[in-house]
Amino acid sequence: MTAAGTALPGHLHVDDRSFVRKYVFSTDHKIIGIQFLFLSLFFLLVGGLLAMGIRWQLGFPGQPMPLGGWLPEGVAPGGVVSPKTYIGLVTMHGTFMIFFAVMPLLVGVFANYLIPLKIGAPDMAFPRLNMWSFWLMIPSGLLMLASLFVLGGMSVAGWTVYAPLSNSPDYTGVHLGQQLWCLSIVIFGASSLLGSVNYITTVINLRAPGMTWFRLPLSVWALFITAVLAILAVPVLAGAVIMLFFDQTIGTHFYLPAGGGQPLMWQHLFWFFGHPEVYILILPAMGIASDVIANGARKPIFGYASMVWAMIGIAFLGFIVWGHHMFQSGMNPTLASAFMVSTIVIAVPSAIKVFNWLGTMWRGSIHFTTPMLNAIAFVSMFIIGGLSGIFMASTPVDMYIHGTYFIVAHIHYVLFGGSLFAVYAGIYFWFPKMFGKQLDERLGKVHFALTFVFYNLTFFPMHILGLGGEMRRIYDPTVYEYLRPMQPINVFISVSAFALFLAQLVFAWNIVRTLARGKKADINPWRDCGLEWTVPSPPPHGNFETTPTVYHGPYEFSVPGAAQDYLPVNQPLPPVPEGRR
Amino acid sequence: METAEHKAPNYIAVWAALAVLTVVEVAVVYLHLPRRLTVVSLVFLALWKAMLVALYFMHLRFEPKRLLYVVLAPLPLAVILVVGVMHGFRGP
Amino acid sequence: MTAHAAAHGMVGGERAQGAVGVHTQKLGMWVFLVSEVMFFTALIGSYIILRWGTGAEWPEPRTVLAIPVTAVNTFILICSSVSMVKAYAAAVKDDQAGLKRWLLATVVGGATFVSVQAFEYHHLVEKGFLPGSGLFGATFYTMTGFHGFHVTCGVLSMIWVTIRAFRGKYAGGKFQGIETIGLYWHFVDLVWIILFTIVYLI
Amino acid sequence: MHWWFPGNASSVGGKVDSLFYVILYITGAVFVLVEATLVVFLVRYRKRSGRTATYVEGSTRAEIIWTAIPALILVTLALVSQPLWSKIKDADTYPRDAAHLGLEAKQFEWHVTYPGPDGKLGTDDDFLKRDSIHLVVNRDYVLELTARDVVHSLFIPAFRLKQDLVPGMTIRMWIRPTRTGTFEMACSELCGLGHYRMRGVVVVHTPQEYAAWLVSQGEASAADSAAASAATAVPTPPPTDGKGAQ
Ligand code: HEA
Ligand code: HEA
Ligand code: CUA
Ligand SMILES: [Cu+2]
Repeated sequence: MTAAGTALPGHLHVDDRSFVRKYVFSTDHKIIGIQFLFLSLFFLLVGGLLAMGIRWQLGFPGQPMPLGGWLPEGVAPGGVVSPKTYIGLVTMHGTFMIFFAVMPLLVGVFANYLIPLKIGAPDMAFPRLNMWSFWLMIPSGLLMLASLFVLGGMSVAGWTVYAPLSNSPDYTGVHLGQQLWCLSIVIFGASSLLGSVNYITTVINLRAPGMTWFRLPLSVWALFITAVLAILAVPVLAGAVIMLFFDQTIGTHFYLPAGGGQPLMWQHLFWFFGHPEVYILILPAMGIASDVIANGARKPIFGYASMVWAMIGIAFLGFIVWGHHMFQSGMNPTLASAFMVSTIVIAVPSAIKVFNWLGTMWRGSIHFTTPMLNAIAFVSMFIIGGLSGIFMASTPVDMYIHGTYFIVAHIHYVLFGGSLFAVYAGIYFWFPKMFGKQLDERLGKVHFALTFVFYNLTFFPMHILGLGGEMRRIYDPTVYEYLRPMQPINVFISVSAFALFLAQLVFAWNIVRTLARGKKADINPWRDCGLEWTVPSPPPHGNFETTPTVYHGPYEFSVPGAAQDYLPVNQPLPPVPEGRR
Repeated sequence: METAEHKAPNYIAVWAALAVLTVVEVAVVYLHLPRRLTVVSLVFLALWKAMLVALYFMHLRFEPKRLLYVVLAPLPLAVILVVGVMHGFRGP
Repeated sequence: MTAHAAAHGMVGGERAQGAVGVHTQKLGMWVFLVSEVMFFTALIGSYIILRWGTGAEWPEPRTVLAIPVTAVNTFILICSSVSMVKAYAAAVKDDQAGLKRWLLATVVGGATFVSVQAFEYHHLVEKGFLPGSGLFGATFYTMTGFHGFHVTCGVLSMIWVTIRAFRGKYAGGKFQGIETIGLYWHFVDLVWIILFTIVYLI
Repeated sequence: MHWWFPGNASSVGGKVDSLFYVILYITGAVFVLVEATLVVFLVRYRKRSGRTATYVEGSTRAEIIWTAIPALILVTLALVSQPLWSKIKDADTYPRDAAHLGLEAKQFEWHVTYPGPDGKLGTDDDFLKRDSIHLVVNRDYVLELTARDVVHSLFIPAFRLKQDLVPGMTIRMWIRPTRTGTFEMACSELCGLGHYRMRGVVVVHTPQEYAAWLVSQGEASAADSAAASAATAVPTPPPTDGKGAQ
């Protein structure tokens, strides 16, 4: 093989790496991305199973769970979920889904796999750090899994582990579980930092000739901005969690009023991280959706520049809205009003993005491929989740719906309807590149249809529950008279949730089957313009034979006067026909 | 390597400055000036020292402006966080 | 700008090699330092919030901590920063002897700082000043502890760099590594300058 | 059977509800418009033989329009929300003549302190009730909220009121019941394993009923408050569900 352009560090060589170097402790961004894929799908499964436990208890309070008999008496006496176990399930469900499933799925998988390929780099700027960022996820994940089984039980303070509840075993009887939670999160932080430093440096310095900032695919822009959010927000979480850990172990009083500490300080620090975090969970989804929608509509993305600025706007505003999680926390009400304004303003850039996606489909020629279907679902569901956010942004209304299932509905509309649908879109879209095998389109559509239907049946009724006044994180709603009439809704939700889970198995089966004996994928199955589609599937170690040169933006579909309806970015544009621009 | 091109600043001078400023700081503490004055001058001195280190030892003075922006990015956030939280505590 | 406008703009990518025009390794370190700033913001910020944002009464640091000792220690750390930058200057001039000498000085400086801090801790603990003793104890040990941890990591990597220097790994203009580790080292020094002021003096 | 807001029973509830409906109509309209457009596009511009996509890169005019309009709507939304908010939560705006009650939350109980005959808190004729707040209809009250152990949150659905109780803070919240009856109150901040059963009731009386109730409290409450103040002595909460559940 020839050496890559001198412009870029590292060069192709005959791939003589040992098996371990190649597939286990690999420094190849593609392998690392795939490692992240399987790891986070596993955690998605874990989070899903925990959710099933939650739904069983809420739908059929106090009745023995199927297979519940297998659980140890301490966890589920006679197969019935105990109050402690219930809150544990909720806490761990949230934790696994946010930190170990969706964040690695979006960032770990797609940032690692796509960035170098899409910007024409042979690998990340710091491949070894990149390897570490994956291998730190293993101890982190193991610690979190272990915390499910330790003496005293798992953390029961919610994924937001509010102090002082999380500070001391006096309140819940949990000690080790909560401490492991803290350690795991700190290691997780280190991992995502290493990753983010890599992504930022790579995008800034390793772009191929001609790949100017405003020719970057929106997915790369999104992942870049996300990485910036991560290096600014995650360290704050790490610091806060370390202080919490000290409160638990070496007797400090950061959050304990007993020693002059401030419970509210935890909430502030957590949400200063927490809100940027939720945008960390949506921006890459937006990027992926943009790529897929432009491809599916066979049209350039509508308003590329404003799409970019909108994301930058979201990222910036994301740091000054954290207080909207604390409206009812006893925070200074005047400050709350300020946070209300900033929160409401953040809807504007999101609006811009939504309308630009619509604009992209307008007068397009929409191919309903599985990725496209999921991307469309992303847009329509994100709208619902976003709009429900507006209710909470209004402080007086939030006073009623805060801490109710209305919030839970919002969470899942943005995180499942938003992030996860985009993840599915991304997986269906880039799977052929990753493995050289094409996922079965029919199974894919079945998976999509079932997921879309049961997803809405599961989560939409939660809005009603919330407006009826049902609190989150309660073990048994039927304790309250005014909630009993709504119990049928809970049953309905639970049944749909089980169906939703089963629907996901179709996806799992599709992946497993395709890997075993799927049909070979050619280089560019979706007829896309991106650089990653100009190299073999899967791409060789080092990605590009020679450093590619980029001639135009990433969305040149249906260019007038071009031979086919897409123009790879490494091919010059045709002469501009008379009369146009 | 652009940092190599500019001729190295006089590091010993910077070092002397830092040493002197440190002495001044300690002196300020033992002078028993009015509290507010002490605090203000100490913060000022500390920032001065920090700037010397950043500008000369870390060569920020000789780097492209863009890098400077990258580096300064987190500072406003830090301020927002601290100020925001402090205001938050005056409950209703 | 639209994709097409871009297409008619410059192609061939002068900008491709870094919008910031900084060596990748150095840029990476800077980005990492940015995240470090946010980490210390969490710790130092909490200190500021707890001390001045709430009514909590606070002991005069002077009454608990030995300022003269720490002042000297601060000075030592500053010196190690100077020796570091001297080492870099030597590396740039490809003066290997100087590089080794100054690196050794830096390692010694850093190590001394850490040991003095350990001694200080020991002393304070004997006096019964613990992380458990009020918010001051908590914040003091958390902030200085994590700073000390950073210095320790610095010293270790500095030893590694020194060994490499003795192996002549930085000869002939290959001194980027020195500058990168130097950035980290100066940052740690910078953080200490802040800490010394707001924890010991104010 | 209700699958919607519980009937309102407080002075602010009505305003909260109407604000909710305003937002519901706005977002509802937006929702219908946007999703309908989406569906129309999906149908009209689906792939068909002979039709190709038209090459459009964007339109500054469109961008301006769909930035300005939402911005306008949203800012107005903030403007209408703000006054109501400070009316509810800004302690400086509370009615001067309001009666003060103490409400302390602990795992997993509500301790309500009544000023007693002299109408002042902190005097020794105060008496204490567990898990039930007794109020007189159409009278202003300011609850002085404290928490003994962890963060709790007072939630009275029928009043549309919610406020966290934070250990180490005293938070004042204004209520004015407008309807007699018995309403459930709940804790809506995860506070431990008994969080789900930290239930209480708010009983809104006519003045006459209230007077009668007060008398009936006389001796009964003495025992009650004695017991509770005993509980107060315990520094950390009795680990009912805490250690128990292991
Ligand atoms: C991917 C994650 C994600 C995203 C993108 C968002 C987006 C938003 N969120 Fe959400 N949020 C969460 C995840 C997310 N959230 C989570 C996990 C929680 C709960 C945490 C916990 O307590 O456990 C939460 C909680 C939460 C709260 C706290 C509720 C409470 O606890 O009381 C609030 C309050 O303001 C809020 C608001 C918003 C707003 C205004 C947006 C906006 O960004 C939405 C903007 C988008 C739109 C508005 C739709 C598209 C726009 C148009 C179609 C244009 C036209 C619209 C108008 C004119 C109105 N969110
Ligand atoms: C991305 C985040 C995410 C996702 C996807 C989900 C998914 C689900 N959540 Fe989640 N949920 C949260 C984030 C998420 N949740 C958060 C943050 C909270 C708040 C926690 C707290 O209050 O502290 C919460 C709380 C929460 C509650 C409230 C509990 C309470 O307050 O008492 C409920 C109740 O019904 C619930 C239910 C569900 C259900 C039924 C699903 C279903 O969608 C699950 C469906 C199953 C799957 C999606 C997994 C199947 C996947 C596979 C089979 C993978 C394939 C495997 C291979 C290919 C190997 N969730
Ligand atoms: Cu008290 Cu929940
Ligand atoms: Cu938020």
